[in-house]
This record gives sequence, structure tokens and C-alpha cells, in this order.
Amino acid sequence: MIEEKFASGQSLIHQLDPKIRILTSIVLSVATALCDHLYLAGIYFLISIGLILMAGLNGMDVLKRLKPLFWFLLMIWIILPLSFDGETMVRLYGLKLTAPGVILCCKITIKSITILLIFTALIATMTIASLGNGLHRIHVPDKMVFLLLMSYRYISVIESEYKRLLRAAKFRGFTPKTNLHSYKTYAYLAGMLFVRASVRAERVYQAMLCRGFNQKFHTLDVYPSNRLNSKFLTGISVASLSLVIIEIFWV
Amino acid sequence: MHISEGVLSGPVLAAGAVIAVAGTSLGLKKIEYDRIVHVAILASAFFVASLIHVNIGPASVHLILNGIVGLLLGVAAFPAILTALLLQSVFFQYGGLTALGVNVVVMAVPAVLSHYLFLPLLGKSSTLNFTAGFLAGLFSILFSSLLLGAALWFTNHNFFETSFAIIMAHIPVMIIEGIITGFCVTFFLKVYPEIIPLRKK
Amino acid sequence: MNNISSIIKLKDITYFYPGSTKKVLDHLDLEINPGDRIGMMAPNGSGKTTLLHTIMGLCKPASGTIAIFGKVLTQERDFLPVRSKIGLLFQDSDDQLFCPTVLDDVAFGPLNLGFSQKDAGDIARNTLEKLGILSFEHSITHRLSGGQKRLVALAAVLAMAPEVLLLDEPTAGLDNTVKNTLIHILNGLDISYFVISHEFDFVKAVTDKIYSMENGRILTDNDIHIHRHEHVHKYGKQPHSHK
Amino acid sequence: MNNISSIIKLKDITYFYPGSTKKVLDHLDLEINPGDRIGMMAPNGSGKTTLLHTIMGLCKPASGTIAIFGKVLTQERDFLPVRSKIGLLFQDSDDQLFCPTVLDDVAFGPLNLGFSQKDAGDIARNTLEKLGILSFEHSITHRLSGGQKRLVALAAVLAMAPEVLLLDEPTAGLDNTVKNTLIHILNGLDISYFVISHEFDFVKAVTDKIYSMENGRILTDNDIHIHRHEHVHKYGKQPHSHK
Ligand SMILES: Nc1ncnc2c1ncn2[C@@H]1O[C@H](COP(=O)(O)OP(=O)(O)OP(=O)(O)O)[C@@H](O)[C@H]1O
Ligand SMILES: Nc1ncnc2c1ncn2[C@@H]1O[C@H](COP(=O)(O)OP(=O)(O)OP(=O)(O)O)[C@@H](O)[C@H]1O
Ligand SMILES: [Mg+2]
Ligand SMILES: [Mg+2]
Repeated sequence: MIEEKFASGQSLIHQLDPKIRILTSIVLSVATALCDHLYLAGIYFLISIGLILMAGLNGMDVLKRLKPLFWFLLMIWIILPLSFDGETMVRLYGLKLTAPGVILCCKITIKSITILLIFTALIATMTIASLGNGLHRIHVPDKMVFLLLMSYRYISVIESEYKRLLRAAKFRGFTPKTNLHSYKTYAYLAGMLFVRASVRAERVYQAMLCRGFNQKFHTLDVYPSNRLNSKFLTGISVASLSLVIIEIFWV
Repeated sequence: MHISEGVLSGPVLAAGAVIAVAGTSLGLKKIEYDRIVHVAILASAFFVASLIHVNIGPASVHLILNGIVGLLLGVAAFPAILTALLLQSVFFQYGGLTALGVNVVVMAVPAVLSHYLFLPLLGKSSTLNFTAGFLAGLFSILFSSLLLGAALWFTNHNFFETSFAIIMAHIPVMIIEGIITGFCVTFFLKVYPEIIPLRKK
Repeated sequence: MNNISSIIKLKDITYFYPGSTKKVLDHLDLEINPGDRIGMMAPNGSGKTTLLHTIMGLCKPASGTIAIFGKVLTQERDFLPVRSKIGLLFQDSDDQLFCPTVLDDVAFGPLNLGFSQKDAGDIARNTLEKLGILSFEHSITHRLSGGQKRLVALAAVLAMAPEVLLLDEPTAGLDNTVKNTLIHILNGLDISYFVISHEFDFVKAVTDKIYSMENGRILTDNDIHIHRHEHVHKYGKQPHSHK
Repeated sequence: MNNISSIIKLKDITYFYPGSTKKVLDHLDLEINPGDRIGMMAPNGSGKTTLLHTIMGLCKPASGTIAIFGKVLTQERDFLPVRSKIGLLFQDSDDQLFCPTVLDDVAFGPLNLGFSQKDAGDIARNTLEKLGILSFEHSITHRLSGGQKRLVALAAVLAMAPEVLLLDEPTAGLDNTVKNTLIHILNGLDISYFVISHEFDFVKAVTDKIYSMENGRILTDNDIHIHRHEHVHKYGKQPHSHK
């Protein structure tokens, strides 16, 4: 269930320094989020598609990851055009679709897909270990980086604990229904997860002490600087900056 | 519960990011080195708990349990929730980077508040324990959905109906989270009271 | 006709974990008949746990048939009624015990089977008594020692009155006293069971035949004669019968 | 003077878990000297793990003295330098392997000892090589099998060049091949160690004397002679030397 599907690859993007990837994805996502013009948003969308292609990801897998977003967009498309103030486009059975509502929906759709694609192409293509390394080198506090790495490490342990607990419950005839017994059982399962997480945390901390942990976090892998890195960062920054300037002065 | 990317306006995103950064730094400062593993692994448990689906009639909803995270961690819920959301983005693509701040605020602020509101009620009687847990669960989801609605409304007043729909859709979730949190809290007090940071005085 | 007499019959089962191409079970056959007490000793990662999970319908094989109590099961819903008749003891008891107290935990199964609160409580207490651990009744499960948890997990399984037991390394981490208790309990049961263990002496003490696994297939007593012999010598000090 | 020659010397240690009144360790004495290879077999819950944690300063005794390398340790900060000289292998490897990759994990200790990134990496690789698992170097720790995790955890401990090893049930759940690898590795080490296990054969194969625990105290070879004898007979089939 929890897998880093996109993290292994040999593409241009995969070879970039994690730090550079984090920085460029921040620059691009913020620029996209602030863009309020349909056509310019389209340009960002094209850039994000370009990045996905550069990362050599499988199109189907990428679409699958967008599924939760599609549900949200569906809801927006149902509610917004009907509830928005403004000039009416079509009237159907007493309901009116407004033009600003439809345009807003288009913008939201394009921008949200774009930002997720940027994230997929640049961030989801690294392992959590490299993400931690990159965050460390853009001066995110050590404690935060450590939280991320540690939490990632134990998610799969706790997830398999949960699966086994649920499985055991099912073997003993538990069939989830809408009733108090079911909710109580789920509360016990969730409660047990937190209890076991807490007990394990104690032991892990003791293990760290035994390995000489002295309140300082170290990281091992070092990324050689690579001319590609700075070119990539500059290219993306210039592109976003010019789009922002175009939006401010010409549109 | 989160808001998708590409919806909120610049000022709302910025406000979310600022509050999230402030809360997270405060939280990190409060975590001593000997508690940091604890926070990290509880963040993993929070992540996994969100994979639990419970039935509600013919449909099913996943648990959120930010109330429990708040009760157990206090201000440290900020970095814990940030960690869990970031990992969710990486694994499931629930969000990107720009709305992360707002989403952290939506989940963490009610969590931290329920720590201060409901933790003092615990450990007195078993009915009160369940009730306090129930309220913590209910309140966290209620307040989270209000914050989410507010974020939309501040972006564009035309989002009023959408906000309203989101809050209404969360009413059953509030009740379920209340019940589950209530049972969870009684479970903790019976099975492993050390996990609850009761005031020792 | 033969089908109906065997409790569990796997035929030609092939299983891959999703996303992997390694056949964990490879055209495997297995038959458990009434009265069978079968032991299974095989290396780590040879697929023992996967085999038990396949029997329970948790791992869906790519090919082959699973017949339980004479019925061929294919879909998830075929397995539902069968699961409460097969008692699976998990490799780690912590995975199996999630209720606050021992009594709650043992009564959980009977409650799901539709017994009233009172009856479920009685069944649970009887089972605990039979295993000699009635005194734990009100203990908090997760504070018990490893051996005690194992026994409670066994009680939880037995409380459902299963017709066959599948035990996944029941002795790992247990001391010799608990091991002996377990040997005693198993030898006193009148249902069939299938036990996975890495401990030769334990397996010898509670089973009539010992199987092994290799390359995704079961090796029965006859197949592993030489094999077992060799491994026992490598291991060193255990005596072995060359029957 | 005697003090200085022993690596670990516990005297009169009493320990309660917070909130409980049961003495898990009760006026316990223990001495580990250079060259000692001691096995410990005792029932579940008798306090073996607690004993190891007390030696490491993770459980603070209510009374008694702990002397390590001839120095009496009382406060948390006395234990800090000593912990990296004692290698403790935890009962559950998942508790011990917390870094993203195998190499990170094995290098964690050396980095804390102040080695440079490069040196720590070299030490880690050497240790992995010695245990024959250098090929795992870049594997994600939590994806390894149980036996592989055990070996990596041992590598992580050995990479700190400890002067004594404390092993908490290193063989639980391992198959005979990995067990034999472990026996081979342990017999090839030239440092003292103290091994907890429930498996007689394993303990016999890697240690020179076997201790036990009862009522919070250690029983040494002489004390348990009769005891062991009895237990071995009860257990059934293992051969035993009446030395
Ligand atoms: N969820 C999974 N996904 C992919 N491969 C898996 C999964 N679980 C187990 N495997 C692989 O399947 C094989 C069989 O695993 P299984 O757990 O059945 O072994 P086992 O015989 O029970 O071992 P052990 O003695 O360690 O319990 C192993 O090689 C393992 O790596
Ligand atoms: N955190 C704890 N709080 C209270 N009691 C504890 C705690 N941990 C262990 N105990 C109790 O202390 C006793 C000794 O536990 P310990 O874990 O040292 O046993 P052990 O000999 O290692 O057993 P095993 O063979 O099962 O690993 C047990 O009776 C146990 O119930
Ligand atoms: Mg197994
Ligand atoms: Mg122990």
C-alpha cells in the first residue's frame, strides 16, 4: 500500500539534487497558486506536463494518483456554477449556470492538477531519505527532518500491525456494520495502534541512546554539485518570474 | 479533511503558511530530545489511523482522529500533523505544497485547542472520561470543518454554499469521531494511562 | 468422495505477492484430514505464513483450488463463514489481542458469532479455565508477558470452537515451562492441527508427521527424510530417529 | 583491584518498574569478566531484558551499585560514554533499526562517536562485509526479512567496536541457517558476551557457562545444575552433559 513508486528511475529529474528539486517545486507551485488568469494557468499546466515527461513517469500511474483530486473537482463542478453570482449562461429547469462560476471552475481544475503534477514530478520522484536530506540542506530544522524520517520509518511497521489486528478481528467473526459494537471495535483497534506506537517509541529511543545518540542528527549521503542543478533552478525561476511579470503588467 | 490545491487565494494561503510555521516552530521547541521519537511514531500512528475506514450506513468514511493527536501531544500536534500530511502527499497525492500550511492549520489548531479544553476533564470518572473524549472528537472535526469553510469563504464570498455543504457533510463524521475518540480515551485510561499526559499535580 | 473427508485440501496453488514475480507458492498441494497432527519446519521466508494465509483466503492464489470442509471456495464471501471454523494462531500474539482485558478479548469471537453477552462471557471463562489461565481474566492484555499472551491468544482462538487449528510458530520466544504447557494442551485437544515451528523438539512432541517447504512446494515426511537428517546434523546436538 | 579486572559488576541491585511494587530484580549480583561467554536461560517475565536495560542505565535501580570497566556509575551522564562500549542487541530488531538505509543505520553509531562521514561509512561497510551482508548496503532497512534485520542490527552494534556484547534473544524466530550463521559469527568474535535465549542448543553452542534467573536473582552454573538437569528431562529429548 505504502510504496514509493516513482522514486526509482534514471531520468534527468531523478538525477537532480533533492535540494534543487524542492526549491524549484516551491517556486513553481507558488507561482501557479497565485496565478489568476486562465491562459497563463494553461502555460503552467504545460510546464508541469513537461516535467512529468522529463521524469519519465508512467501516465496511467500518474492519473491514478490524481483520483482523490477528481472527486473534489467533481463536487466543485456541481456546486460552483450553480451557486455563483454573475451573468447567467444557461438556464435549466430553473437552475442557472453562471459564466464566472464556470470560469472559476476551469481555473481551479487547471491549477490544482498543475500543482499536483509539479509535486509528483519533482518531489514524489525521490525517496523520503533524499527528501529529508534535501530539507536538511535548505535549513529546515533538524528536529523536523528527523520527525519526517522517523515517522516514515515506522509507518510501514505500524501499518502492518494494523492490518494484522484487523485481520485477527475478522477471523474472529467481526463484520463491520453501522453499530456501536463496530465503532467500539474500531476504537480499540485504533487505540491499540497508538498504545503500541508509544511503547515502541520508548524502546527506539533507548536503542538510540545505546548507539551514542547525543542530540545531534547526522546525514550520510552527499550530492555532488552538478551543473545541471543550477541551470534547472535558474531556468524554472526565470520562466515563473516572467509569467508573473506578464500577469502583473500586461494582463 | 483537506482543501485541494489551486482553490484558495494568495492571502489565505499565506496566512495558513504563517500560522503553520509559527505553530510548528513552537511545537518543535516544546519537544525535548527524549520525546521526539515519541512524537514521530505517534505521527505514524496518526497517518495509519487515517487509513481506517468505518461504515456509516451503505457508505464508509475514514477516521481523522486529530482530536486524539491533540489530546496526546498538545502543541507538538503541529509538527506531528505536518509530518503526516507531508507523507500523505508523497504517498497518496492528497495535496501539494502550497495548501499544506492551510491544511495543517485546519487539522492542528482544533487538535491543540481540544488538548487544553478537554484534557483537564480526564481521569476523574469513567462517564466523564468518555464524555470528554466524545466532545474532543466531535469538537475537533466541527472546528476543523469551520476553519475549512472559513478558508474558502475568505477566498471568495461566493464559496458560501460550498463551505456550507462541506460543514453539513461532516456532521456524521463528527458524531463517529466523537464516539471513537470517547472509546479510545477510555481504552487508554484502562490499558496504558501513561500515554495520556495528565497533569501530575 | 475423497474431498468431503478432508478438512482442508489445496490443489495446485500458485501464489505471487502483488508486484513481485517470485512464486512464493508454486503448484503446491496440501491435504489436512480429520485427526491429522502435522508439523511444518522450513527456513525463514519459505512461505509458511503465506500458506496459512492462503488457506484463510487472505492471499488470493493466481491458480489452483482451495477446498475446505469439502466445498471449493473461490470468492471472499465463500471464506467468511469458514474463517470462524478455522482457528489461526498468528505468528505474533500482539497482532491478535486488541481488547482492553483478557476476558473482553476471549469473548470477542463468541460475541461476533451471535452469542449473548452472558453466554459469550461464560464461553470465555470456560476456555480460560481449560487452559489454566482463568486467573488472568481481568488482566490488561498488553501488559502480560510473551508466554501469557500466547496462551490468551490460543484461548481466543479456541473460544470459537474451531474444527481445525493452524498455529504459526506458537513457541517463538517462549520459555520451556510455557512450551511444556503448550505441548500438554495440544496433546489434549481432539481436533486436527497444523503447526509451524523452527524447533524440532517441540514439533516432535506434538505432531505425528513433519512436513517442510522448498521452492514453494510442500515436502512430506518421505521427501524430507534425507533433508531432515542433514539439517539435524548441521544443527548439532539434537537426537534424531531414522525411522 | 578486583573491580578493575571485571567488565561489568552489579552488586545488590534492586529494581521496581514505576507504579509497580514487584521487585523485578531483587538484590541481584552479576559479574562479567574479560573472556566470559555467558548464556542466560530463564522463564518469560523473569527479568532478563530488565537486567540488560539496567546494565545500560536505561532502568535506574532503587538500590545497589553498577560498576562498568571498574568505574561505579550512578548518574545518567556517567552512562553516556559507557553505552557506546557495550553493544546491546535488542529483543526486537525493528526497535533498533531506525535509519532509512542499512548503511545509514550501521554508520549511525560511529557518527555519534565523532568519526567523519567518510570514516563512519568505511567502518560500516567493513562491518557489513565481515558479517557477509555487504550486498544489503543500500537496502531500505524495514524491507528486510526478520533474519536479515537481525544480522544488520548485529552489524550496527559491532560497528561501534564494543568491548562486550549483550544479546537479547538473538535467535527468536530465525531458521536454522541463520542460526548457524549467528553461531559461526559469535564463535569468531574475540570479545566477551552475555546471551539471553530460550534455546538450549544455541546457548550450548556459543557459550561456556549458563546462568538462569529466579525471583529477581541470578543463578549461576553451580546453582542451576540440578535445575537445568530437571528441566532438560522435562523438555524431553536434548542430550545434556552432567559436568
Ligand atoms: N507483503 C509481502 N509482499 C511481498 N513479498 C512478501 C510479503 N510478505 C512476504 N513476502 C515474501 O514472501 C516470502 C514468504 O514469506 P512468509 O512470511 O510466508 O515466510 P515464512 O516461511 O512465514 O517465514 P518466517 O519463518 O520468517 O516466518 C518471503 O520471501 C517474503 O519476502
Ligand atoms: N514497562 C513495564 N512496566 C511494568 N512492568 C514491566 C514493564 N516491563 C516489564 N515489566 C514486568 O517486569 C517483569 C520482567 O520483564 P522482562 O521484560 O525483563 O522479562 P524477560 O525475562 O525479558 O521476559 P521474556 O523472556 O518474555 O522476554 C515482567 O514480569 C513484566 O511483566
Ligand atoms: Mg512466518
Ligand atoms: Mg525479554
